[in-house]
This record gives sequence, structure tokens and C-alpha cells, in this order.
Amino acid sequence: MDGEIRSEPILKLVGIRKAFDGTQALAGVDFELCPGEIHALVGENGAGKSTLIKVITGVHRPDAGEILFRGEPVVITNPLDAQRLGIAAIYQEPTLFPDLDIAENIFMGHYPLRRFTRRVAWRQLYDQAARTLRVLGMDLDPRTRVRGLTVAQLQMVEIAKALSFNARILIMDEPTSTLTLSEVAELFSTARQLRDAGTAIIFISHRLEEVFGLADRVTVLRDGHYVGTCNVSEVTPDELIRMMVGRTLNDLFPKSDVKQGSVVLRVEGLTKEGVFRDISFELHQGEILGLAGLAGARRTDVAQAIFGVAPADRGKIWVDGQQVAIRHPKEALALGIAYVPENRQQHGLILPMNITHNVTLPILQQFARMGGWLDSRAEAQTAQEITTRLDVRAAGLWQLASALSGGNQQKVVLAKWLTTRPRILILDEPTRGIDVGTKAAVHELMSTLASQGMAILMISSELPEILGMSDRILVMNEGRLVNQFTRAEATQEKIMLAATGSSSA
Amino acid sequence: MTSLTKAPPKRFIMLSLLLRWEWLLVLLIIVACFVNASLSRYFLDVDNLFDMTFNFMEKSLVALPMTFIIISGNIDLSVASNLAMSAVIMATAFQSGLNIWLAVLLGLCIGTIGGLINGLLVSRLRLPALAVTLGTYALYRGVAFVLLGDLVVKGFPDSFIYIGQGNVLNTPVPVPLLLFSVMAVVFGLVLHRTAFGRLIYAIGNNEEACRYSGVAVNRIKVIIFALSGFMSALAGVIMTARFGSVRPNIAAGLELDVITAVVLGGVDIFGGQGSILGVVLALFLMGITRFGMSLKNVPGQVQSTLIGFLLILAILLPQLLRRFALRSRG
Amino acid sequence: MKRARMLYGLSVVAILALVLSACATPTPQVIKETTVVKETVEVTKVVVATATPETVPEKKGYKIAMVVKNLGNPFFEAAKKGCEEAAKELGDECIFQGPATPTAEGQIEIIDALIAQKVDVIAITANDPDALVPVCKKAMDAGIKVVTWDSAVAPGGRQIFVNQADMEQIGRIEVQMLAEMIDYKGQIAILSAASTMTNQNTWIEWMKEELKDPKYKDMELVTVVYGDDLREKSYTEAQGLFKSYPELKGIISPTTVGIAAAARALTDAGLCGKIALTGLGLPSEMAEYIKSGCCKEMALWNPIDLGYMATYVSHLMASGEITGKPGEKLTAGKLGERTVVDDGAGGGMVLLGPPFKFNAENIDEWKNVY
Amino acid sequence: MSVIARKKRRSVLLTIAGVRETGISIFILLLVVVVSLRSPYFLTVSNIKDVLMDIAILSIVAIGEAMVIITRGIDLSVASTLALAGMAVGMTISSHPEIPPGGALLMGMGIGAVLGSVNGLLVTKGHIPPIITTLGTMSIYRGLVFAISGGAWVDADEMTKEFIGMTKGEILFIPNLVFMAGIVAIISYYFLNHTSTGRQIYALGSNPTAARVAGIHVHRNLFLAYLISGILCGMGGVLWISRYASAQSDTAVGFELQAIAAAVVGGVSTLGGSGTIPGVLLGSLLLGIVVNALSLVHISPFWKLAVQGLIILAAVVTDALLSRRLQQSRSAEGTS
Repeated sequence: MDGEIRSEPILKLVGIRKAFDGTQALAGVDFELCPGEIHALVGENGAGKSTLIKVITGVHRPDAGEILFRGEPVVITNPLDAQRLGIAAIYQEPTLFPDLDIAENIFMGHYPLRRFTRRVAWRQLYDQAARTLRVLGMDLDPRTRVRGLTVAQLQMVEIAKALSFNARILIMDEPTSTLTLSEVAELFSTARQLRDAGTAIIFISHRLEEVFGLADRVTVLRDGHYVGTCNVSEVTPDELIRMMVGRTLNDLFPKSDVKQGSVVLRVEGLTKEGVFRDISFELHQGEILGLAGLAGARRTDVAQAIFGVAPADRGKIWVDGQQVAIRHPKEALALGIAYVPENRQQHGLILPMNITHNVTLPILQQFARMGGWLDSRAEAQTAQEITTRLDVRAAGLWQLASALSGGNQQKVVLAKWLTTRPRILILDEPTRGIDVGTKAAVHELMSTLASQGMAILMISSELPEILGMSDRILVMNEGRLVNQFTRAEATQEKIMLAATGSSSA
Repeated sequence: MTSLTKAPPKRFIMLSLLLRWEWLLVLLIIVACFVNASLSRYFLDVDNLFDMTFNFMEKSLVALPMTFIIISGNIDLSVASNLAMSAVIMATAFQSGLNIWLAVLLGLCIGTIGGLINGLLVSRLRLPALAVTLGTYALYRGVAFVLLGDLVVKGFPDSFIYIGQGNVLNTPVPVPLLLFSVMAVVFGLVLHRTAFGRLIYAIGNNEEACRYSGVAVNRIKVIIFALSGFMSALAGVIMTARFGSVRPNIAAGLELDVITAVVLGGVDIFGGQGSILGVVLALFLMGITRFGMSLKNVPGQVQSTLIGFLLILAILLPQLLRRFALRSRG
Repeated sequence: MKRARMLYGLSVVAILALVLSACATPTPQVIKETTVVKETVEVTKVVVATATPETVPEKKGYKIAMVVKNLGNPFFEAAKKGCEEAAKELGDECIFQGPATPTAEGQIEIIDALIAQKVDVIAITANDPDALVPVCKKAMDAGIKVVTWDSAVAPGGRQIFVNQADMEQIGRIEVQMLAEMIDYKGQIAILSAASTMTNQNTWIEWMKEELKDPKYKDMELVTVVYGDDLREKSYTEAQGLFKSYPELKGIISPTTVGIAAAARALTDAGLCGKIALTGLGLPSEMAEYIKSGCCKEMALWNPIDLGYMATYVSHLMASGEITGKPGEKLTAGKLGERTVVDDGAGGGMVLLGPPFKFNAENIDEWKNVY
Repeated sequence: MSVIARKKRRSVLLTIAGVRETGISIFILLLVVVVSLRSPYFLTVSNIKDVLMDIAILSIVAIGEAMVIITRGIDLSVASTLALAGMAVGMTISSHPEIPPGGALLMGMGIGAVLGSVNGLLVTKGHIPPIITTLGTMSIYRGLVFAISGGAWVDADEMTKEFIGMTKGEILFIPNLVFMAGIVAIISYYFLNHTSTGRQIYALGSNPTAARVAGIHVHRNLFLAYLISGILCGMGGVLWISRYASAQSDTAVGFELQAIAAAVVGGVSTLGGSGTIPGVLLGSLLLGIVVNALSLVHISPFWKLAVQGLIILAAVVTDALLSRRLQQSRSAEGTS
């Protein structure tokens, strides 16, 4: 399968095995990386991509197998070893220090030091950081403390951090999942520059179009096994998907075809000082309303304001024609609003608790009998019904949420909110970081729910998802609603234009 | 894989039952009793054993809400000070002519308010509990001193003294022990069998997720801190009755003993894990160990040293052995 | 899985072994204590505060338990010597116990264990005179004699009080000593122990009483501060005194910790000689300051004698030779004869004797004793 | 964005960042003004010297405590460590009067280092949460003080003049004790702010997971924090027995809460990752001034504890409100 060999591989993994508590995360994986190539690593969730990356960066040690660096066998026992070999990684979740400033974050672990005093060379530090930020086109003072930066800014700092190593191997673990298209384009051009300068890049993404747009070669993993490596130019997306899931998926985005009912949610002039301004829209029964925009367009803030997590300063909200004031999620819940948050692990689930307890959390009072006594049988029954309906795959309801795969975790979050029998469902990036199979299942579920009359507000940064699922599309930019399209008139280009509208100034 | 109704595998249940921390404590208690009995012929004496419990019932009462608080991911350092403050206020009210039972009620209210203040500061202002209760630790004790200074209040009626010193009817069971037993059952049921208890665990494991799920996190925090205040005041009442007098310096340093017991009882100091049963067992383990050592006239300093060792070893040893086994496996 | 279970068992066994060994071996460092403690008193076979083999069935002597405010306090360590000495003479066993910190709770716990052990006498110096009453009553109900010494338990909780010196006398003598030093003129202050301590409070009452005498009309007691018998706190309080009262002429500190801390503070501030200091102090701690003239004179009874006397009284109470009624006569070994007098609260009291005054002339002969 | 705008933003940020120390400084100033109006003695050189002497040991110990708290830990064993080191050194110098004060100081720091390492090892290798580790060692070390001394004590008579004089002398009108605390503060400041290890201590307190991924030796740095805390306590112990000319088994009981209070009042967050040495010094100073002021203005001693409690609460609340406003203004800035 191997294409033309550019040069000697800089990194070669042979027969890597790794098990956690009896589960085989990697069952003999081979991998090869050459200087000056962008090598994509794809596979469904739980395929072992992240584990493989952690083996390379020394976070985990393999149970068996060999790592060859420039042909020499090496043992990487900790992230520092990896750094010394010139391996840098950008992780899915930003791994920054909120109390330190940007420059310190970029150079953490390898501060420039004065020669004799071993004192941190602050001026050099800030100059270099400013230079790196400029290279990335980032307009931020390197002395800004990281706490309070937006997700996209954090991601950029992460990238700057990796660049600061002059890394020979750069690993990007879903770097784009939180970035907007323009930011992605910027990142890609940076990546290409680095590649052309001879850096080897490992690129992980769920978005196949990115793999095809950026990568030179692609390696596919499935269930911890090595499936194959091929040149990107020699495969089609369908072939790749088949390699990943072992089947073909014809329709990733089943279209909903629902008659819309009355207005269930109306928002007028919603404003939160310094965050978003003057947001007005209507949401109908049976409608899926897409909310598009770049990261940092404050879509999540609007959703959280409606749900009462962080209430707005001004503006009115009507539910079923009644004006309401929502100061706490509890009140939103009582009005039949549910919110599936963007950050599944932090806000959606209680990882150390089991599936039942997670699912019943918002409606626990329903199982409380006299004196608050919990009817655990009724509780288990409810959990079982809903998880069966959503096809949650687990060994049992007693399994802890932390032991589930990303896709199943998302299903549990959905199950949790569906038990509240909401009439308005707000989904914030419902399929981010989810494998292709579960993604389709989620989309199908959305369609079904809408056809049963639920009103859905969906925030998504994936344009195909927005275009495929929404009946109507709202576009936000820098805290304002800038445009609105029906499904018929919407195109990728129009949305992008609206989303980036005036931001280039 | 399809149906999730099936019960966890038998081995899983067996293992999780066997590996319960509580068994370790039970074993330790049995051994402590065995050792004590073989070293001192005074140990295995029903009256002595019941009598011994007088000495740690106040701690035990406070340990129950402390379990809630630590499971919810917080801590309350102010319990002993709150105990002193409410006891002093109760006593001064009694001294100035208030009926003793009304004074008790007042004391309980004061304690609850003290807890409420902690709870409001922690939840509304989202301040770290450690910092807040460090402040009220000094403040509440300070209030006790301001009110009573170098004075003492005594001369409580016998009916009041009875709740701290008496036995139940004609049995050798001390009244505080009975009170604690009832409270322990109530707290255990609330924690393990009610929605409120479940939410305490949920908050301790992931407070943010609870907020997003519409859980009234703030209210629950305020309630458990108020509960802690109430129980501290109750312990203050018992202690006052046991001593037959109040001074502002009573129960100094009690908070550390309480936290030690809760942690020894298997409650995760970072929140989310633990049981009332474990804490009750730990309280008795500590009580029996201390009593045994006192019977052998081991000096006070050495006693607390041994409790310190016990605390660290109980957490360290299982870990060390596991690591040792892993290494020997390869 | 099996391994995990085995591990678990192993760890249990290991912890138990530790607890066992901790309980079973009489903690070695404590035994050493009897030998380490300063010089003079020859170490006897008396076992102090250690795990002893249970007493043999036939009684050789009485089990006298001496409960002090806290262990590691110099004053009580000295009293312990007296206890040991007397116990040796009488063939009794001296159990010396105390909590780690000076709290009533700790003492109650200890007394409960002593009741369970069925000791013959409990001789106690109280951290809190009132809080200890119930447990002392319990001890009396169990047939144990309760003697109190140094810092008395309230009358309801004792059978006899071994008083180091007459409360009134101690209070008055301290004022007299200070008045001599400052020529009956100027502001004075008191640096006490904790505000809850009976002894100090009673003495202070008597000091105030003494000050009412017209000959002290030019002396003014400006304040009473509390150092809680903590060295650093007493030190700061002493500092506070001569700062907030620039006209201050003298300090009385009726506590051994307080007077030493005040002497230190005066020395550090260079105020020795400008502000007079007196009170109750241990010769060994105060030798330096008495010699330097920082504290020209102070008083104290001999804590060794006090422990000795308390032990003798305990023995006599246990044997029934005395019952604690005023008027009874007793012989306390080397200290000679004493009479039980009325303690003013309807009970009996034995007086050790007048407080002893220490000054530059006699300090050298006492500083190595206690 | 233009260069000017960037500069302006930076200066604004710098000012806000300084607010933590500014707030407490203002509070101290207010207190000083009020008290000096009530007591003319308050602002005299000798009183200021006394206050500084009083807080010197506290601030040395609080600096160590602060380092531990910055790593998200807590050290409850500081007072016991201090007492144990003090007692061991006191007993040694009483039997070996030939040991110079400097030697005694080094010995104390060595003992502190050993005790601190035990904490550090239990926390890093033993994976025991800091609060539990140090709760345990607090009792253990305290018991050891009693064990090694057998309940006996070391008093002024058994210490050499030089040893007691160590904390008494002055260098350029600055009391030695204050001088030593100053040196400790300067070295700690330099260490925390200008060495990469120091920055790593902040980093691992700020985000432990990220620290691991960034290749920071988390265990080594954590261990270091406890080690330093131990060394500073050991030093504090020797200074303590020199200053008060006495070593006893109940030396400094309850001092750990004062050390924590000084750090917390000085703006060290119990959630880890933030806090500065100047802040800790100000925190100690505030506590010291309060004690001093209360006795100078003749307020009943029974009020002290209550006032201290109120100040701790006030500091914690103000700090939280300030940092919240800081964050709000920052996020507002982000969108504009």
C-alpha cells in the first residue's frame, strides 16, 4: 500500500500493544512517519488513535512493541523525553495553565534561561512569544493571562506552544474541532509551511474533508488494530469510511421532512454586555433551527443564556407565548427546555457515576417517594427504556460513564435530556468528536424527534451538518445575528460569507 | 450487549462487596478489640465499653454532616468553633433567665445560622470552603470569647444534664450514644437512599454538570452547611450537659479529629465517594483504639501519634501492596 | 481479580500488625523519659505512664493516678518527680497521665479510662474546674478517692484539695513583692495564663483585694491580659503591655510560662530595670533573668514537694487514714505534719506551705532542682 | 490593532493584576492610620521593629506554606515540624554548647528538610492527598517532639548567649530576625518568579494534567515544594527557640492555622496556581498589625480572635470579588 517513499522514516512504530484494565486499546499497531509529510490518522472513536498518540508522546508506555526514531530504537518514558526528541503535540482538550500568561504557557518546560544565573530571560521569552504569535496571525499580548481566553484563542496558544519547540514531529489531535473555517484554513497553511520545511506532521481528524484537503498519507485504525496505510490521492472518501467502519454509509445526514407547527420559543433583543447583543429569533414546533458561525461567535453563550446557565442582562424570552424569566437551568427545565452542552465530559456527564444515575439526574425528584426516598426500581426502569431506545452500548446500566466510548457518552447525555420530555431541545455541537456511526444515529434521532413535534436548536460548526439537518439556518458573528437562510437558499459559501462578514477588519 | 437490564456479573458484585473499605475497618475493629482485651482485663466490660462512648459522641455527631460536606467536595473547619459559639449563647441565655429548653432551641438556631453563613459564602460567592471556614473558625470562636470571656456558666438543671451524662432508662446505654445511633441511621438513609443524598454525591463528582442538569447546587450546599452548623450546635448541647458547664474554649481542636475520622472512614477528601457506615466504623475504631491506649496509660501525645500513623498507613498500605504486586507480575 | 483480593488481605494484616506492635510494646521512648528527666532524683522502679503488666492480684500498694493539665509542661514534669519519690516510699504505684493539649475533654477521657482500670485514687489538677465535676463524681461513685491539687476541681468534684499555698497569700504576696520593687508607685499590669484558669483568676481577685489597701493608693492596675500559657502569645502580650502603657512600672505574671516570656520580652526590649517583673516562676527557667536583675524576686512553691504531698495525701485517703474532713492530722513523709483545714467551701484542704521566694541569693541552689 | 492600543491594554492589565496586593496594602494603610490616631505609640520606630520581629517567623513559615498551597496542596504539619526541629536543635545545643548559631540554624533546616521530604514522598510516591498526609504527620511530628524530649524542656539557661543573641542583634538598624526573613523572602521571590522550576510550581498548581503533558516533572516539583516548606519550618523552629529562649513539646501549637491564614489573607488561592511572595508578606503583616493594634488601643483581649476571623473573611471575599471582576472585564475585552 505504501506510496512513494519521500525519505527515511523519522519515526517508526512496530507492533505496539497497550491494554488498560483488561481492555486492549492497541493490539499490535504499526505506523510510519516520514519527514516532510502530513500523515493523517483516522478511525472511529475507540479505534486507538489517542492512545497511540499518548504512546508516542510518552504519556503512556506500551506493553509491547518497538519505537524507532531515525532508525534507532528509543524508549519514551515521559513527555519530557518526547520533547527532547522533538516531538510536540496539540491535544483535543487545551492543556494550558490558566493562571500563567500566554508567553509562559508557550514556553512552559523550556524557558529561555540566562547563561550564568539560570534566571528566566523574560525579555527573550516575551519577544519570542510575540514572534510566534505573529507567525500564527494572532493579535494578543503575550502577557495576557490565559484564564478568560476563548476556546479558539486557547487552541492557538496550544499551537504556538508546539511551534515553539521547533518540533521535528508535530502531532495534531483533532486541532480543528474547535476552530472555525477561516482559522482552520490558517492552521492548514501553517501546517503546509511546516511540512515544506521538513517537519513530519501527524494529523487526527474526524472530518474526512480535512483529511483529503491536507494530508499526504492516511493510516486507518479500527478497534485497536492496524487496518492499512495509503496515499490520500489514491483513495476515495467512501473507501476510507469502509476501512474505518467496515461498512458504507450512504447518507450521513438524513433529512427531516416535518410539518412545522406553532412558535414554541421566541427570543427578542437578548443581550449580555460584552458577550452578545440583540439576539432575536423564533423556533417552531417540529423545526430544526441551525445556528452557524465561527468559534467565538458566542453561539454557546446565547444557548446558555436561554437555558439559564448564564442569564442575559436584557431581552425577552417567550415560551409557548408566555413571557418567562429564566435565571437557573432548573427553571428552564420546568419550561420544557433541555440543553445538551458542548463539553460532554465536563458539563454533560458525571463520569464517576453509572449510566442510570447520570440519566436520571435532572428528573431525580420524580422518583422521590415519601420523605425523599428514592424508588430505585422505577429509576432503573426509566433509564433502561431510554437507553434501549437510543441504543446505548454498554455492559450494563451499572457501568460508569467514564468507561463508555465518546459516542455512547453522548447518547447517555441525550438520554438524560430526553427523559425530561423537553419540547425545546438545544444541541450544542451534538456530534463533535463522535465516530461516524454514532453521528448518523444522532442525526436520525434528531429527525425523529422533530417529526414528533420537538423544536430543536442546533449549534454546529460543521457546515455539512448544518446544511443537512436544518430547516432554517441562523448565522452569528461576533455576538450578533447577521443573517438567516432557509434550507433551500443556504449554501456553504453564503454561510461562510455571513459568518466571516465584517470580522476581517 | 443489547439489553442493559442484566445485572452486573456475579464476580463483579462479589468483588465490589469484598473490596469495600468498610470490611477493612471491621477487621481493624475486631483486631483492636482483641488486642485491647488481651492487654487489659478491664477492656471487655460492658459498662466500661458503653461508658467509653461518652467521650467521642460529640465528635461523632459532627462527623455525620462532615461526611456530607466532604462528599460534596467541600470542607468545614469551623465546626468546633461553631459548637463553642452556640453552646456559649445557649448558656448565657439560660443564665439570663431563659427556660433551659428554649435556650437549647436558641443554641441550635445559632449553630444553624453559623452553618448557613458558611454555606451562603461558599455557594453564592463561590468561595473555596477551606478559606471561608478558616475565617469563621476564628470568628465563631472569637464570638464565644467576646460573650463569655473568662467566665463560666454552670448550674444547669438535672433534666438537662441527663442528656449528656445519663443512661437510657435502666440500661447501660448512654443517652448520647442512643442519640447518635438514631442520627447515624437518619443520615445514612438520607445519604444512601434519597434524592438529596444522590445529589450530594453528584455535586462532589462534578458540580458543573449538576448545574447544567438543573440541580439546585447552591441550595444543597447551603443546606448541608446549615446541617453541619445544626449538628455542631447539637454536639455543643450534649457537651455542655456532659460537662455541666460551658466555657468559650470547649471542644478546641475537635475539627481535626472529626476530619480524621471521616477520611479514615473511606470518604474521598476530594469528594464524590464515601459512606456513613464507613465513617461510623472509623469513629468506633478510633474510640476503641484510644480507650485501649488510655487503659494502658499511654501518654496523650503518643496516642495522637498512633492515630496519625493509622491514618496514613490505612491509605498508603493498600496502594503500596498493589504496586508491589504489579511489579512482581512483570 | 484473585490477586486483588489477596492484596487486600495482605494490607489488612500489615496494618493490624502495626497496630498490634504499637499497642503491645510499651512505647520505648516513654520509658526513657524517667531516666532523661533532669538530674537529682534517683530513678525508682516506679513505672510512669507506660504500659505495665496488669497488676498482680494481691495488692502490694495503691494505684495512684496523677492526672495533670498536659504532658510536657515543665511544672508538672517536676511534680512527677515528687510523685515518684513518694510512691517509692509508700510502696504505691504512680500512674502519671495527661492529655497532649491542656483541655478538659482530654482529661475526662483519661479519667474515664482510669475509672475503668479501677485505680484507687485519682489526683488531678484541672484544666477546667467545672467541666471535670461530673466525671469526678462518677469516679467517686465507683469508689475511687478523688484528690485535687494545684488547680482544683470545683468542690462538688473532690474529696480533698492539696493546696500549694493559700490562694489569698499567693495573691497578696505577689502584689507586695512588686510594690517593694517599684516603691509603691506607678501603673502595673497582670499577664495571666488562659482566661479560664481557676488558679490565676482567684489569685488575681486577691491581688485586687490587696491593692485596695491604702498603702497602694499610688499604684494603678491598668489591665489584665492573657497569654494562654503559650510562649509566643505571652511574649507578644507582654510586648503589647509596655507599648500600650508607656508609663508602666511593673508586671505581675502569676504563671510560669507567662513570667518567663515576659522576662524574655523585657530583656529583648532593653526594659529590664525600667519595668519591674515578679510573679510565679520556675527557678530553672528564670535563673538567667533573676541573675540579670530583670526579675529581682519571684515566688513559687516547690512543685516536687507538691507532687510528693499530693501522693501522700492520696495514699492516706486510699487507706482510709484520713477522709478529708477538716481537723484531721496527717504526716506527709519528709514534709512532716499537716492538718486538714477548711477550704472555705465546706471541704478539706491541706496546705503545702507558704510560697518560697527566689532571688539572686538563692537562685543558684534551686535552678538545677526544678 | 495598533501598537498604542496594545500598549494601553497591557498597562490596564498590569494595573488590574496588581490589584491583589494593592487591595491588602490599602487595607493595611487604613488600619495604620486609624490605629496611629488612637495610639501615638503605634508609629514609633521601636513598635514597628517589634511588629516586624513578631511577624518574621510567621512570614518565613507562611512562605513555605504558600508554595505548598500554590501546588494545590496544603501543609498542616508546619507547626509540628517547627516544634520538632526546634526541640532537636535545642537539645543538641544544650549538650553541645560549642555549636555556633549558624550551625544550629543549618541543623534545624536539615531536620526540617527530612520532615518535609517525608511529607513530599507520601504525597508524590504514596499518592496520599496532601491534607491527609499532613494531618497525619502533624500528629506524628508532634508526638515525636514529646518522644525525643521525654516531656522535658530546654530553657534559656541551657542555651548559649550567642545562640539567643542570634535573633536579637541588628544589622544596620534592622533586627537580625527581620533581616533573615527578608533574605528568605527575596530568595523565594527570585525562585518562584525567575527560575524555570519556580514557574513550573505555579504551572502544576494551575493545571496538573497540563503540567504532566507539558513534560514538567510534576512529582519532583511537588516534592520540592514540601521540601522547601520543611526547610523553612526547620529554620523557623531554630529562630523560634532562640527568640523565646525555650523549647518545649507544645511549642507553636496551632501555628499552622496562622501560617495558612497569612497566606490566604495575602491572596494565595487555595485552589492553587496563584499567589505571590509580596502578598504573603503583606498577609503576615496584616495579621501582625492587628494583634499589635488591638493591644495598643486597649481592646479587650477577648476580641482578638473574632477580629482576626473577620479579617480573614474580608480578605477572602474581596479577593474573590476582585478576581471575578477582573475576569469579567477581560472577557468583555475579548469581544470588543
